[in-house]
Amino acid sequence: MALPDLAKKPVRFIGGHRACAGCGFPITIKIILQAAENPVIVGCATGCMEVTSTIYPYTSWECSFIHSAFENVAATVSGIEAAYTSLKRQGRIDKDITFIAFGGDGGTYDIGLQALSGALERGHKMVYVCYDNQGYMNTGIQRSSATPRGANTTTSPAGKKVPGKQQYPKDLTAIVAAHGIPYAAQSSMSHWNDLYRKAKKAFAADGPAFLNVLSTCRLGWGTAPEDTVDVADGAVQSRLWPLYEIEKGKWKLSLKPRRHYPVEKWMSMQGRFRHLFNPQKNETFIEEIQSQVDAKWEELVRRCSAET
Amino acid sequence: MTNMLEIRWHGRGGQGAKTAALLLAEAAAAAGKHVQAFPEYGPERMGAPVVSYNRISDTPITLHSAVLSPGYVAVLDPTFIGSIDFTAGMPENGALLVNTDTPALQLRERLGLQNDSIKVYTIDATGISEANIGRPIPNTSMLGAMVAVAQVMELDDLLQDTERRLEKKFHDRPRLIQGNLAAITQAYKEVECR
Amino acid sequence: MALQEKLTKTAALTGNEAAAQAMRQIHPDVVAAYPITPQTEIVQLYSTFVNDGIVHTEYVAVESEHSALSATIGAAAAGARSMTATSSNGLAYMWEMLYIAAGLRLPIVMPVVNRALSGPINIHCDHSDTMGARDAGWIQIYSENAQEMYDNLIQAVRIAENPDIMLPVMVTMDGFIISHGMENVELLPDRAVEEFIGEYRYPYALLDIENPRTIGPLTLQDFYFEHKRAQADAVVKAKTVILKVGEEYGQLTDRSYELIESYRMEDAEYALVVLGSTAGTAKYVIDELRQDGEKYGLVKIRVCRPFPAVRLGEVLSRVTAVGVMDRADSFSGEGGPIFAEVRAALYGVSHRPHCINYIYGLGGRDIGPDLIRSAALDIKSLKDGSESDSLVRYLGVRE
Amino acid sequence: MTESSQTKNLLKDHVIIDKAIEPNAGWRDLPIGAVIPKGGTSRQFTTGDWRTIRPVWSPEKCIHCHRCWLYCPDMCWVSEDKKIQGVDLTNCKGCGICANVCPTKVHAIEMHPEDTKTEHTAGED
Repeated sequence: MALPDLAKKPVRFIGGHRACAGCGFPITIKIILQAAENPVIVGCATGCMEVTSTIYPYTSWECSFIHSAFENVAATVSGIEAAYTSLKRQGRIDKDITFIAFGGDGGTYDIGLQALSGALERGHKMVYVCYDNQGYMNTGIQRSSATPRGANTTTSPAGKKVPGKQQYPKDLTAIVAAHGIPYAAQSSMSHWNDLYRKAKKAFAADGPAFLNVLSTCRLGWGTAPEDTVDVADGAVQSRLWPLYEIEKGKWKLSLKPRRHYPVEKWMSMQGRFRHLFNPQKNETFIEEIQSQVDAKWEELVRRCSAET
Repeated sequence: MTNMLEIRWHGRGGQGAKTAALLLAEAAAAAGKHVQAFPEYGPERMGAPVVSYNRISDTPITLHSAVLSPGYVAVLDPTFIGSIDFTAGMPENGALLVNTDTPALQLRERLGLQNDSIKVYTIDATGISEANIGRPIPNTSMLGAMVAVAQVMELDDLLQDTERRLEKKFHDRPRLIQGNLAAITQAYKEVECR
Repeated sequence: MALQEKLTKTAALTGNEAAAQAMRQIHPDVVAAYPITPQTEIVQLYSTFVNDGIVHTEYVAVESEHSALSATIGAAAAGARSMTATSSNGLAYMWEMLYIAAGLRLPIVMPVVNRALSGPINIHCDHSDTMGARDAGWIQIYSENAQEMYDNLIQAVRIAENPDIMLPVMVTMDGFIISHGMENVELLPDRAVEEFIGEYRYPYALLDIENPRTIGPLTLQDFYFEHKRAQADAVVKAKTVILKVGEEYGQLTDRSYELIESYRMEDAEYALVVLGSTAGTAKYVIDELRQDGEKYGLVKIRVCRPFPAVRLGEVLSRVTAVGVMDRADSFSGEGGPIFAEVRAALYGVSHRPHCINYIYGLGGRDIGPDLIRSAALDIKSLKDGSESDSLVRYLGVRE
Repeated sequence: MTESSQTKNLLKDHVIIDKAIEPNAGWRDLPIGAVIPKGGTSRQFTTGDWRTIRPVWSPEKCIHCHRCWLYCPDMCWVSEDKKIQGVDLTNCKGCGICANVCPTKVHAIEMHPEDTKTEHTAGED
């Protein structure tokens, strides 16, 4: 699919929403919705996406949309899918409809993990999209279990003793894949082709599918609005956010960055890591992060090559 | 409300005290009575002593409190003798029905009942069950005996209702149904009083 | 027990079986539920109906009560008649979603089996679970026995889905006492229930994809208040609708229902105000007292939300003293929740009776005729005395 | 339960309370449950006034790769028949992503301060 062709399809998420200038998630939504062939019903967890796109009486959604709470989008969409299954079985509806659940990393990695796990285990035919911006951005940039080590957030502040968040992020994509669902993938809004292709696969999956999509939060990451796509790309190039997919249990790497792109370079683009560079560079800390990224990458590559 | 029967069933978890109360209530309801059946719930599991209750009346029952002074008490397990005071709360002229092969008079002596007005009934429900059903499950036999003791309903009504009920559950096992009906009949007729 | 045999017109059923039978006849498109003692039997029976192909319901065996109500909300908003059921801590775990179901105006009907809230943990009956949820925006109907549980659930569908109301309804029964107690229950034919409740109507069904809607948006200072005002209006209108549905149900069954039930109140000098299964036991006590020549009556609150304040005022203004029985403490230091509301209802009446509170039966503590009689006789002593001594009395607790 | 033919189109039969939502509407005049009964109403809400810099597009340089269209978070770039027609500034917040993702060699979009007059923006004829 070439981009000009993609633009021929009507977009089901429109402007007039009140996300920050240069926000990443509307781009994520656009790419995913353009990949859907059927009519879609969208459920959304509480978060930036929901709050900025549905300020009453204005909605940016051209498709059916529901939000009910923060931690339960997987359960809410389970109910919609169950309603669909029931009415279809009764012959009261005949259309094919695609169900999408959107949640941020807060609503997916953390508070919504139980509902997500339940929905995956039950096997509802829905595509769950985590737009991962690595923190609770809606409430003013608090750390989540997706926040990278070293990041300065309002609940993992860069203090005099502790330089930001101490923990490495949870490997949610692997946790989701462990449910044995037909399709799970990690992608980034910076790589539209990858994301578009994975969204297509997710929609076609025979059962629940999951997309973990890196979506820049320029406010929380401390980047210039115009750099939204570049900084997400940096996460991919540095191998901190590898692109891969798990199809029917088979792990497959989607992209192998050619040149060495140090994590340091990606971190230095963002205000949330400034304390690791100023007033002096925290070499050991950054090196340790690099070696963890390398180790995780190698583990992933092993896992993917073992599968092929 | 004076015609209201109150029954307490003693058994062990898994033994059918709860089921006996439910079966009696269902049969009595089918015979046009107003009924209640409720177990006393605790965290007990299989084997622990459990208690369940019936109220049976010709008029609607509004009471939703515990049965404190049952006119009738049934004991499903003879091994309870000596360990539990079955007669607790029983009023004058109450009736105690025990599943045992001990003759009623002997049982009365063993229990050392203080209250002479309490009637003691015995039935070898386990033996009757084994003979008729081939398994030592005493609850249908006890049901037959209790219907006789408390004069809840006619034997024929009980048999009809039980047959209908068992047919739904064991439609592929007619011998089991006939065995249960025979056990009920035998227990109804043989229950012994002293 | 085989299920088919329970389909006769009258049957001996436990409260849970009666609730499950009502649900089977309501025949929701979706049931999403999580088991919790003493509600478990309802979801067990319902999943049996599903797996035996007796109902066309899509059963969602969720991983928690929060998800149970969340999925039910999703399904109801999708355009499917949807139900769930819970109890105690499960209801507490749904808390957030209770408000959301009501605020989104989704006509969900939910049986709740009343059980004490932890801690300490207790599985037996009191009303602390649903009393705490009084302000969640749900209509609340309390059942005295298994028959009422059945009747109330069927009526609840009509009430919830009335276009002027569109609010969720919880129908409660006392845990174990009713849920696990077997009683005579008269069941309607399936067809009669189907006709009585009619078809599900939610005007903004998500599955109506030609008409995209946004449900659950962010509403701010400029609109939220208006949405809540409209919600409050629906609750007020519910009083009329509940009466109308109760009357219509009476034509169908000879059992009509109102907001409250007055028992021997015509010439009563003293009254007890009771909810749930205790009302039945209290009626027995009132009968006994009447036989002794004592002029006692009983008011059973059937509908607690909307609160029937005007009706209570009318009925209770004729008596000298009222004993309000609460099976929950509000821990306000001023008595139980029903006491506070009944007293508030009496503020506007010209003749205000003495009013005293009996908190009883917490954690399933048995409430028998003797205790109720002692409370009844106790309120008689208020006749000439002042209310200065403790208005809140704990009934049946060891000192 | 028998499936009557009327239930077939149940979803179609729904009564749609499709009132327009007026900014000063009283509580009786709003759809229940705060539902927004139509899609895409944010079309009526303008975020263009957030902008301090604006994209200026050079149609003669444009290769119509559509990266601007794709990466604009506010759906401002207008495409017709696979050709970029320009930018609708109604909702443009001036983030500058479009200029940044425009291929370096093409350089068809530049960000200019809001106070300068610019041509070639759709809807400004």
